[in-house]
Amino acid sequence: MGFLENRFEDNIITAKLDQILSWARSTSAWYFQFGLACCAIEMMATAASRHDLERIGMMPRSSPRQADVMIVAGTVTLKMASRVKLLYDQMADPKYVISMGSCANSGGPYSRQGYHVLKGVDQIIPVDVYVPGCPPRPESLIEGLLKLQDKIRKERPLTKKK
Amino acid sequence: MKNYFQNIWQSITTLLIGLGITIKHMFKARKGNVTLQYPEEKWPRPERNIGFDPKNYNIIRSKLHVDIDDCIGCRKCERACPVGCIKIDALKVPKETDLGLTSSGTTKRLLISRFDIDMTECMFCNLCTYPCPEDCIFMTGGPNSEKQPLDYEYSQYDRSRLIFKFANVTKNDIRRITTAPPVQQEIL
Amino acid sequence: MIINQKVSDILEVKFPGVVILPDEPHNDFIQIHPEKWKEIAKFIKTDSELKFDSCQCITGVDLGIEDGLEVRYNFHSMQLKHKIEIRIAVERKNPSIPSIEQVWRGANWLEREVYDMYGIRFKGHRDLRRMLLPDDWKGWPLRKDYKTPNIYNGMKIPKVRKGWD
Amino acid sequence: MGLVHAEEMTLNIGPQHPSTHGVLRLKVKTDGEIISEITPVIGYLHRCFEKHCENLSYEQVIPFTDRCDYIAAMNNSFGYVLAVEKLMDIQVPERVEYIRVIMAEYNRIASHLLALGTFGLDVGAYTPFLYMFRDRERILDLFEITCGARLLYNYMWVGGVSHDLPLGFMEASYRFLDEFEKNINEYHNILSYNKIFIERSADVGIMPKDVAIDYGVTGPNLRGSGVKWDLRKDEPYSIYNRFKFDVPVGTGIMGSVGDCWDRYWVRAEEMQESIKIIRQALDKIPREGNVHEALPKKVRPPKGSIYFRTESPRGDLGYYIISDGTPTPLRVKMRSPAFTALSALSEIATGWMLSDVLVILGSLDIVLGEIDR
Amino acid sequence: MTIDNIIQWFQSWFPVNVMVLFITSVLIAAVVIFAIMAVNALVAVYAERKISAFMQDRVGPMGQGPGLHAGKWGLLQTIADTIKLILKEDIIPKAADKKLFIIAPFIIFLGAFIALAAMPFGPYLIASDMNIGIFYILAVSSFGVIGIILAAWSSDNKWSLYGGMRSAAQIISYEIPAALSLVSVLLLTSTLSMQGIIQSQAGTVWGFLPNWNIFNNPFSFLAFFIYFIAGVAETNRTPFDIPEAESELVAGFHTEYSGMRWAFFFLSEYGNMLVVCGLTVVAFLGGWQSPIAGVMEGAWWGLFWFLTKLTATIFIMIWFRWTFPRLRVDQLMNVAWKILLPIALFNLFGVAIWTLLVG
Repeated sequence: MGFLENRFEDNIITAKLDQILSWARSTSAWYFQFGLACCAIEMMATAASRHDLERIGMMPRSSPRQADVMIVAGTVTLKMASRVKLLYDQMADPKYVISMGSCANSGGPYSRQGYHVLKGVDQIIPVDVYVPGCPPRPESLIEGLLKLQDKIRKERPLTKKK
Repeated sequence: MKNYFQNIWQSITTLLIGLGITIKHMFKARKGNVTLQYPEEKWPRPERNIGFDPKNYNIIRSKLHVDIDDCIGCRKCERACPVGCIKIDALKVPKETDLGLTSSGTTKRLLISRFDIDMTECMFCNLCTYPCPEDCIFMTGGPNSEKQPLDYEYSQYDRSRLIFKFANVTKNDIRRITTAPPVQQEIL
Repeated sequence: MIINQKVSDILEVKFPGVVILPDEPHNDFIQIHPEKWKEIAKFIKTDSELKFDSCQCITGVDLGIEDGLEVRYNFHSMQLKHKIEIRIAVERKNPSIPSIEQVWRGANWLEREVYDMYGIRFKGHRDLRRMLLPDDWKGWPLRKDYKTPNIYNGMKIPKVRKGWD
Repeated sequence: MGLVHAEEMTLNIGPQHPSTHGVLRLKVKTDGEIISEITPVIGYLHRCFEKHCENLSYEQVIPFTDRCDYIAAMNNSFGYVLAVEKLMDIQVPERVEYIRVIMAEYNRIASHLLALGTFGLDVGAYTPFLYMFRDRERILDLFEITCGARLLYNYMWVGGVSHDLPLGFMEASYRFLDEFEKNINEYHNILSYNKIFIERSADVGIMPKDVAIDYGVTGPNLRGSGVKWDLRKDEPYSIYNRFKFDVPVGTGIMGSVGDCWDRYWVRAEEMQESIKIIRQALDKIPREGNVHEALPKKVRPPKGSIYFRTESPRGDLGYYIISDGTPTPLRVKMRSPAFTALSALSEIATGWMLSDVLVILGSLDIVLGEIDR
Repeated sequence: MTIDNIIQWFQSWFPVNVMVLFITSVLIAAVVIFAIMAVNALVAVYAERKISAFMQDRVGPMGQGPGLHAGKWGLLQTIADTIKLILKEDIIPKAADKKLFIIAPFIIFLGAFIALAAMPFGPYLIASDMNIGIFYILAVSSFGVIGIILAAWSSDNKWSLYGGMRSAAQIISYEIPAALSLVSVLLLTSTLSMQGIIQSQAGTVWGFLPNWNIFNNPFSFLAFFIYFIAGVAETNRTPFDIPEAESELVAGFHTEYSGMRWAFFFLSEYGNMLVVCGLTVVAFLGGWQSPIAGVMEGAWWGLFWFLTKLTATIFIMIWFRWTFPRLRVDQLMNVAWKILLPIALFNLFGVAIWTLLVG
């Protein structure tokens, strides 16, 4: 979609088109199963029957190519950091990252003496929404995802960026 | 030869039993479903046995909150935190300045100029709330929901907004209180 | 725990001069010299009276004092339902102990982890590599004199706390 | 391997893979579909637990023990707390002992539910996983009303527990246990006796008795191979000797002894046993008794060392604690049962097909937080 | 509305040379079939997510969240998915074989697309009523395998190579029991044309039962199950979905595909499902015949009956997916060659004897 992006002036047609495109992107943001540690269990619980993630249109995809949102759930260690970067680069373009849990936000409980822990996943990949908690309740994860969907809906993919 | 047919018969019956279970769940979808639809339904739904009444919860692990005017600056919570995500600067105050009383009646002797909690590092282990003599640091919701309502929906777009600053003393207040008033010499 | 006393007596008989008799009699563990450790290990596994067939846990320890580097083994017998603890002290310059990886297959990974954390080389171990840390990691993390490196291939390790401390 | 010898292809079942239960990498040499060699590579979740224990005080280490085996956090801190109490020889009141056993057994059921659910996922059945998670949520509710957290509790302290049981706990537990027993045979009908599931897991990944003992494998994996070894029965700690329950052992009902189906079956049976223990504990729990009675002012154990083992849902969870009299431990080593179970994987999974290797890995029920510590 | 009807209808208006007329009418039929496949994909994906949700005690797409709505019960969910997939950046890996990588999804889609040309949606609603209808559909629907192998080989990824090889072996070995069970139907109807098969199933047998092939005799009853199981295997759905095994091969042969190219895989999977279910309905469940002989006959009622039976069979396929675990490759081959094939042969023999005796 590279050639269509930020090419057109801002007028009524592109505004309406933007609304439709970003609505579609935000309604069906498929998440990439990227469970590392304890937050992965809470992510599984969020995708299970009680807090259903399918309700807000998020389907789990196991290949980075078909996923839009990468939920970094758990502690990113230094040995794993290069893999996180590699997988992030393989995702198709309009991609977003949610940093779930204190370990991904800033190294969390392991930020003092963790010699092998990366202090926050935003050192290697750009993060869109930080979900606090250790592990965050499924409700706060869904609230973070809804905040991400609001952010996607406000995007203007077609109009030329100032 | 016998177990060839027995094999087939066994697979047919067990597969049909499995199908029976899933179709039973599908027809019971309205009564049997357990989904808590988060944005529409908030968390405790006792009548559909999802969660219990917050009143008889012992504690709920949610955002930390500090009633700063009860805090006497003893830094016990800062020492108890295994991660060190609480940062307190308590300044000495000249002898006779009156900083008021905490709600439980102890006089405050230290001026808290900075009380920050970094919620991106906090591991929600609740170890800091037990040693506090004034019970001014607590997790919102549950038993202390009348002090501070339950709040677990505070994810942010950028990380620095997750560092909560509770000290409500401005710069010149600090300068005014900590500079000792010029001692009036008694003019003999 | 009286089993420890019995085992150290048997070992004293079988391998004279190996068991270091502790100064005040207690029977929490057996302290031995590292030299003939492989034969002792085979012996306690196959001997009819002892039959320690499960190597429960191998712990590396750095007591912080000069000759404080030590490896402690916990063995357990499934048939006879008793367990012992064997300690072997190692000097700090080039620490090395005969490996018991061929005796108990479970010891393979446990020894690699002790090597990874303390740098104690296990002679005779077939593939002694770092167990948990990446292979190009320098230093032995759990030693008391270990300093956390600042950069590991491009990533800052200590938490940068601008305006915090 | 087969008649036609194809060229060996090395395959990386990489740190990120839908069914490696976390960040585990399997370097696999394949000859067509058949696996000729597996080398697990771990360390992607090494969070320096032992380094933290050397710089934190005894009660600050408890939340870190929870984060090691994050599926059975209660059992982890239960083992650590008992070890430190034995060092300081504190005697906790009766009510605390009963509460701790109830919580540990509830967490065992929750952990086994997750183990069976993800095992079903590895074999390809998606719905049983969601039924089992639906019941696991009910248990997490019970944990939540007592200690506020769903997964990592910091509930068991040295010398007691952080909060007493709340009002609605007893009725909610009885209601849950009755409903849960009916659901268990629903799982059996949809997954355990399903012919495709039996075809995929019986006679697959057979772990003979002596290989299991030699690798130090413990817990349901060892009992699946026919060895009757359960610390709650053979080395009773806390008050487990007061409860009547038996230890299920794999007997090769569907295939041979020690195959994946047996390990699955032993976990399913153990859930029934845990329900029996909880019912007995709920009946006999003393009503009064202050839970904070035996909490020491300052946790400062005398000089010495101890190796204490408890039965966690994955096997023998051992804590080797060396204390030098100061409030911070000198050395805490956690002997992780999943670590030894994974070390046995390369021996029992060689020679099987690619999809079998992942089924065998699922049947071992490993947790990477505990392996990498 | 067969194509020659369209041609006569046009000729009565403005007599242009026949070749141009032929192409335009074929184009019209192609657009109609593509519309049917697209609508079927949209509805089937939404139905699959909702049915699987109800079976698992959850709620499925509801389009919830403040100000964000995918319709009242998530009805616009699949439309949003398609628009999003159109917008995705479609990545062609550097090491991939570029031309084959691009062609592969269209070949799979083609396999299902041209098979629908001979599918009778109603007494007159058929693109082209060939007299070798069922043979044509069988031949063309095995076209998709080439696409899958191309996709697997060209995306230069070990996982997709595994998926491709597995699916090649699976689809080819399940073609044979499928064909054999259809042959036992042809013995009864003794015509290859699709409309002919349906017409031969009119009337009632044993009094109240409709004269569908499934109730005709016990052997063709068995043939229905064999064909349906082989059909499920042909569309790579559980319990035979090992080519895109979620838990083993990351995402099977379409691991490297993203965006619209991957959506074509999705479209052709549901297209294949449509073809297989349509064939089951035509061959065994009496196509557009109504179950009660006299009631609701006529052209448009035929379409209604065909669609209800189609939805029923698609529902059964979805039901299979969310209940059964997955078979291993060699067990899959074992089922095809050692169980389905012998029973299909015995079945063929049985039907022949039955038609001989009963006449």
